[in-house]
Amino acid sequence: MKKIEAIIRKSKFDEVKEALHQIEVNFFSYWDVTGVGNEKEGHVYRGVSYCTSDIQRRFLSIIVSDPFLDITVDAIIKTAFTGIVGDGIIFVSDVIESYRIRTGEKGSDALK
Amino acid sequence: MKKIEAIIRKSKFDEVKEALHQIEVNFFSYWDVTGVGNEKEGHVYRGVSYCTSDIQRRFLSIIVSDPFLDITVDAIIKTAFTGIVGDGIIFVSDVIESYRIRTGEKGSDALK
Amino acid sequence: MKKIEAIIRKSKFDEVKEALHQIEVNFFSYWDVTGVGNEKEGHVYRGVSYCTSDIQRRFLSIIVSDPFLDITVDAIIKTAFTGIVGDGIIFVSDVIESYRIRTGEKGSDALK
Amino acid sequence: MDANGVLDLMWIVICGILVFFMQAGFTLVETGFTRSKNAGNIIMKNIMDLCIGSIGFWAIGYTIMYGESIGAFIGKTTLFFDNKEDMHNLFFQTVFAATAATIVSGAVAGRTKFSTYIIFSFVITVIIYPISGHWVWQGGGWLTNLGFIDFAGSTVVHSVGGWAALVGAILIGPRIGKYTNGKSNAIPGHNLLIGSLGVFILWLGWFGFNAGSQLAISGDNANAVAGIIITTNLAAAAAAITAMIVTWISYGKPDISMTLNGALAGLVAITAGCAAVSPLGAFIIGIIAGVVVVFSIDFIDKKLKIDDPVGAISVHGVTGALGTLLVGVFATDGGLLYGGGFHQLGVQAIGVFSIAAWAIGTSFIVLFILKKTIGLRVSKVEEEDGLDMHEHDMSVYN
Amino acid sequence: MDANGVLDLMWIVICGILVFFMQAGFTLVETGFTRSKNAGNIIMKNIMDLCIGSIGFWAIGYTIMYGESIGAFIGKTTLFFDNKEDMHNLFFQTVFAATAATIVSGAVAGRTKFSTYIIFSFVITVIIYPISGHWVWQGGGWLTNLGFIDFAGSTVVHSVGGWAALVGAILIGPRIGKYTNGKSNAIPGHNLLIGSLGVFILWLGWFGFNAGSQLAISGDNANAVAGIIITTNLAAAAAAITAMIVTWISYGKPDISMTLNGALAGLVAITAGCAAVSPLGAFIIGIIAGVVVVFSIDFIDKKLKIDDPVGAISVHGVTGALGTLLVGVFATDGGLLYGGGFHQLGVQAIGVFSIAAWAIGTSFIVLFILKKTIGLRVSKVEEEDGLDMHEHDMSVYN
Amino acid sequence: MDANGVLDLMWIVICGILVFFMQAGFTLVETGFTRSKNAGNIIMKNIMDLCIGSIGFWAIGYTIMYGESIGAFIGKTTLFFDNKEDMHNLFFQTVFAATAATIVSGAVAGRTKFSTYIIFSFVITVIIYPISGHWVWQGGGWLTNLGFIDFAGSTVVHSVGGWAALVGAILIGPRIGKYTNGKSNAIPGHNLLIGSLGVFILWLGWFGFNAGSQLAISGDNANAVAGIIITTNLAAAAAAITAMIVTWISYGKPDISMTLNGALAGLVAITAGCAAVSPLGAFIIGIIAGVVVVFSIDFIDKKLKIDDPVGAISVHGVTGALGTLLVGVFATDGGLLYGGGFHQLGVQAIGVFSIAAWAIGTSFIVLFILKKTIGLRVSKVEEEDGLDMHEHDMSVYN
Ligand SMILES: Nc1ncnc2c1ncn2[C@@H]1O[C@H](COP(=O)(O)OP(=O)(O)O)[C@@H](O)[C@H]1O
Ligand SMILES: Nc1ncnc2c1ncn2[C@@H]1O[C@H](COP(=O)(O)OP(=O)(O)O)[C@@H](O)[C@H]1O
Ligand SMILES: Nc1ncnc2c1ncn2[C@@H]1O[C@H](COP(=O)(O)OP(=O)(O)O)[C@@H](O)[C@H]1O
Repeated sequence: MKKIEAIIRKSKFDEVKEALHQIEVNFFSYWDVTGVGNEKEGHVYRGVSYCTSDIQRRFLSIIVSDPFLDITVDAIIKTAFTGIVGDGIIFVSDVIESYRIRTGEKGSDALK
Repeated sequence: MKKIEAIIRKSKFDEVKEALHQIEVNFFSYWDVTGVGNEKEGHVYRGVSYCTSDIQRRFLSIIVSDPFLDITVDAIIKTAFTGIVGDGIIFVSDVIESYRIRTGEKGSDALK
Repeated sequence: MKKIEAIIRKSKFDEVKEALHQIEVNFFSYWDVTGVGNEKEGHVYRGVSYCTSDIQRRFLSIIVSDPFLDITVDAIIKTAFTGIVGDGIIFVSDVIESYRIRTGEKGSDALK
Repeated sequence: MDANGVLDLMWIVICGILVFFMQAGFTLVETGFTRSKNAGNIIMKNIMDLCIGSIGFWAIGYTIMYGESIGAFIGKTTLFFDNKEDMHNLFFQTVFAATAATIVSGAVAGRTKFSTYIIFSFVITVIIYPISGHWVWQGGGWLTNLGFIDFAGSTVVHSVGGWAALVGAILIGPRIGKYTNGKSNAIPGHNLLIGSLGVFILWLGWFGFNAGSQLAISGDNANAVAGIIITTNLAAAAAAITAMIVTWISYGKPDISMTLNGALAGLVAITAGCAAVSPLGAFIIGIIAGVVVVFSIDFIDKKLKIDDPVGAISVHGVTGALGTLLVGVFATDGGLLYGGGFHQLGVQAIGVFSIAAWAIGTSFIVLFILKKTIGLRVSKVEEEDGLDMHEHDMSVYN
Repeated sequence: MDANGVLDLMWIVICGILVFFMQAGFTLVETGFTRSKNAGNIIMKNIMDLCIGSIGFWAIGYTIMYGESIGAFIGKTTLFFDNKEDMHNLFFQTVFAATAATIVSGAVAGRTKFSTYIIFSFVITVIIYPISGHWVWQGGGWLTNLGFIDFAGSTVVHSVGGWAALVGAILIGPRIGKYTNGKSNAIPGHNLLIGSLGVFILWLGWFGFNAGSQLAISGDNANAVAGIIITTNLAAAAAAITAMIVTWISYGKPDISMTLNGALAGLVAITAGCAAVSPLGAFIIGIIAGVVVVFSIDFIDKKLKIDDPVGAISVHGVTGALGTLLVGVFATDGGLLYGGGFHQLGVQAIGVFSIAAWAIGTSFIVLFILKKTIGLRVSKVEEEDGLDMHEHDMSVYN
Repeated sequence: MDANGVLDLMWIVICGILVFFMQAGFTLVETGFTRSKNAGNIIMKNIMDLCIGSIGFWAIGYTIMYGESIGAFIGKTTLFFDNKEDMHNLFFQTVFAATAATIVSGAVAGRTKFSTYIIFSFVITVIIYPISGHWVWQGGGWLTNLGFIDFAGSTVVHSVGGWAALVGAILIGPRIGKYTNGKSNAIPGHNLLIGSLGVFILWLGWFGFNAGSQLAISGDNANAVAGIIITTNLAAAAAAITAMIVTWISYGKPDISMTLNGALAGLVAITAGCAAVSPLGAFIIGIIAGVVVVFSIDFIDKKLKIDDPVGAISVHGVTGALGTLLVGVFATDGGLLYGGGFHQLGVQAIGVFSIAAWAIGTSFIVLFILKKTIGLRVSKVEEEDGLDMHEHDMSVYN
């Protein structure tokens, strides 16, 4: 099992979500984070104009069984892409065990 | 050391927290996420009634030393359970190192 | 590649961020979480005074290539430190793969 | 109509509009001081209080209250009030009636069935409140005949609401998690800024509430109105400061939620006597109310273990009764301190207790019947998930 | 000035101040019912409506509307109105004018270019609205001559705004993601508590809107004013309850956003007839409005697939027209149900349709030109990221 | 009292109620424009300003200001004002006094000790403000004798508050992180929607502030009152639009926070001359205020490096002084542009500067003493964690 963490533009979220459903990745969690990176955003506040690299992003955490890894990453890369600085990043790490609380299922079974 | 990530119903949080304290798991962090899964929630907004699988959940992140892993997972599974779709899921992964900032302790010592 | 997760005082965030920039760690994401730990905070609400260990903290998630691991952890430990209970904790874990969505770069290249 | 008549009518209309706005204040206070998962339910309850009150008081309540007296107990009722000369009074009394029901809403927040609440809101607005109101304000009610003074309704409006809230909070029981292992837990409100805006709006509306109850402004009424504005404002200010100081001493920090409640307590307490006491009297009444409300909230919460999320029982019930009694002490004409002896105080006590008995008794009967029939309380799951999700299929914040 | 004159002037000023406050209500309703990423843009649009209206109506709009009639169609214009005896009327009419523009703001929220909006706001405030207003309210307009009744502006203000909103919403098109695969998706507002505070403020302001339109309070006007307050309040209450019941039946749950819209619909519907119908008539008009608004919102959204984030077209346009027509049915003097036959109803229909044609026609021309020149809509990226970030370089919540 | 007397009293009471509501507006503006971690502290400061002002002005402040003049400098004081004929004036002046203190609150937000603030609020409300107020408004003050015009208090109320805010902001120093490496950093407010509701409420209250300062409405006062409403509204609208345009040009985007500040600046600027200038004059004063406030905020922030989180010094101090001076230019009777020469302008300058000197001097003394005794500022940790957590043991949002 792998954990895929994707940090994407908030405005791209609906498309990514749709794409995940297309490939039958129907389980994930997400929340909003602030990202620091290459992108800069100009702001004005009460006469002070400033540039910040602290930008609102959406963080997706998706645990998939190994066979799903590549197509999931691909789907995200494709739909979250705009080509402009700030598209975000995807990280993959290992998951040792999963439990579905309702059924008590373990391992890959818990991900279905 | 292991990282336990549990995604549970918000309404079950108090019970889970209590259960963790019972087994002396006194350190963890949590935040609210939106979860996508089997559960569906009906909503009405201004004449449009719709069903969404984007449901508010609470995300717990608990780092424990290896001997604590099983009892912690057990405690969560027991208290977060209702048997109705939407109970949530638990993931376990490896942690290489921990540091307690205040004391500079490392490894399992940092978790006490 | 390693993932560094740091849970620090909100009031220390600006200093930590500055320190990360100093050592050229210019990519990370953060969000606010509630932490449960040793620290207690007194509150009064409508005649009920109570003590809670649920305290607002900031969660930083930083993926770095291996050579950056130690200096990053060091930088955080140094700047987030006050010596008073509640300074927080740092966890390190493994990351298998990274992808920069905009460029399609993989691995350590995605982190530059 | 001559200019004086127009002035009086206009004053009543303007004050009625201010009192109307108090509904917004109640909504904000009640939502701000409770959790976000029930905010939508509270909004609905407050809007429905207003709507039910508006229709119910026009349809029947107004004449129950102000109709020709039957045995000094109840007014002779006519349906669908339509006296073109009296529309301003209907309006002013309508917005008063809506207030009484709204008080209950806060005390039973977070666990009450919406349909049950709607029924109870109707009963209190068009039956319970107008009958006891008749006793005091119709001119021929039995408490009026005794000489009972409740100028703008510390007892008639606020205590009635407060005692009904008490009965409701007891019968419905505390929110899940409020009392565990015999200990009272704090369940902090989700947005005190909104709550404090609510308090400002209530304070604003209270000028209409009290000064409008003069029901005229022409001639000598003018200075009386201005005096009421001052006593009202002084009592609120004194109570807020006092509550702040009391908490500062008790807990080591000036507590915001209690200070806000203090201001409201001062307003409730001065409502009965705003036209009868001097500025100094109002100031002292405010101080007393500020002390009492803090200890009352504490006592009801920690000793009686009655869960009243916004403190409505203390703020409206207890300080309402207190303020009414204090008229017997501070009334410049007939008060204990002004050489009037104990007579007025005794009359005040009769009024306070008989109306309390009425409000508690009728509320109990109605709520008890509702409990045995459709039920008062939502299920455990509904409560834990929040009323918004289950009672209204929505969430306030998205 | 004698006391009666002062009373009238004072009443107009006070009502004007109440109507002024409606701008805050509109701002809160429109921001609360839409997403947070556009909140700042809506704030700006509403403030600018008020500012542009204030300056534009003084500079030119007021005399277009109330200047000596040229052919019963338009007023003779003088620039920078400066008649010291008439400042209260200028103020009252200014705040009315600002309302009409603001209605459009909600319907086109979340996708409209700010600069374009500013221009359109100016045109509707100082040209479109005052001209049709002239027809009805100047005293010598052609609709006045026909006997058309629109006491406080169901049609003159609200429908004009509503129809302009319709044209705007169609020409600008729906928000991204609102209709996918031929299905209407809900885009819930980000803060319904703020939205409901907005509704309370609007309801409050409406007392000034309707009762102020009597333009006097002295003498016999006094009882008329009080009557208007009652009809206004009853219609709103009835409509809110009705909308709640309709949704309760249709969706199984009492829907908050629709209940709030119901209250507004009742207020809009009674605006035309508030002085002409009885309390009972107002009650029934409210019920009708409460039913109609629910189905209208549904119909416009799901059948016509016009994206109107806050329901402005239904609330202001449809129920505004409806309320104006219902005057022909419920007017105690000349209404269909009161033996007046179909004459008044016919006149009302002429007024409703001619003003609708005017508003739709002129709005279309202006918006069409704007579309072809500077454009109506922001780019896809700007819309997805939110107007606040791109149009104003800021975010409302930090 | 005859009808005219009643009209005047009623007007003052109504306007006083509107001014009262400005406290809510200040609370919302100040919390909305600052960070959430200090919101509770700001709520408390504003409520306490109101409470302290209410009690302090009744207890002593009112007679310091309006008591029989001692040497044209200060009023003869009597304690606990209790003149039954004058309660409306006490009320109106009380709510004015509370305003002056509240202005300071915003400028020192986020770092000031609560106990210190309470003491300073008391001193400014019952000593600093009423004394300089006496000079201008008591009728026998030395500035009145000179012919100084400050109709509703651009200088007497707003500049006094603004200059005290200046002294406070300097002595207390900037918030941590506001200036780093000689650069000014933006610290965006946490909720601009709440902030803009605050601005709407202030604008609303300002009608009471300015038009109530006529202190009468009967007879010829009526048209004067209506004129004041118009000048007030025009100046605000003009200033808001101007500020928007200036920021649009300077930063490429129309800035919301500055537009809101612009509206307030226009209101402050017209306060002195609202009864003395024509609508056109008000319009131009608004434009000037709109330009000046943007550059003033910029200058104070970036050049002087004085940290004023809500812009109170510029909005109240600078534009207050500016507006007072401009009376000498635009007064239709005696203004420079109306052939009155430089006399009035000179008198205005004397008034502006002497009151500025008074406010700055006394504030400095008081704050300096407080600094050396109990201290002005919370500790670094308290500031970083937020005042709510340490000063009040709570958080506003849960
Ligand atoms: N090494 C990292 N660790 C954690 N988050 C990262 C990392 N690199 C990028 N991110 C996240 O991705 C977001 C987008 O990255 P950014 O550098 O702005 O754009 P791009 O990837 O197109 O160059 C950042 O705002 C941040 O949230
Ligand atoms: N593979 C996954 N990755 C991330 N989060 C998941 C995953 N599976 C489930 N979740 C989280 O668990 C929540 C509950 O799952 P759901 O399928 O609704 O209920 P149940 O587990 O009872 O079938 C989801 O809303 C989501 O937040
Ligand atoms: N094992 C853990 N798992 C997850 N979060 C933890 C863990 N230990 C500590 N934390 C986080 O670190 C925060 C600070 O820890 P705390 O015990 O209060 O202070 P200190 O580390 O100084 O003793 C906690 O509030 C919590 O958010």
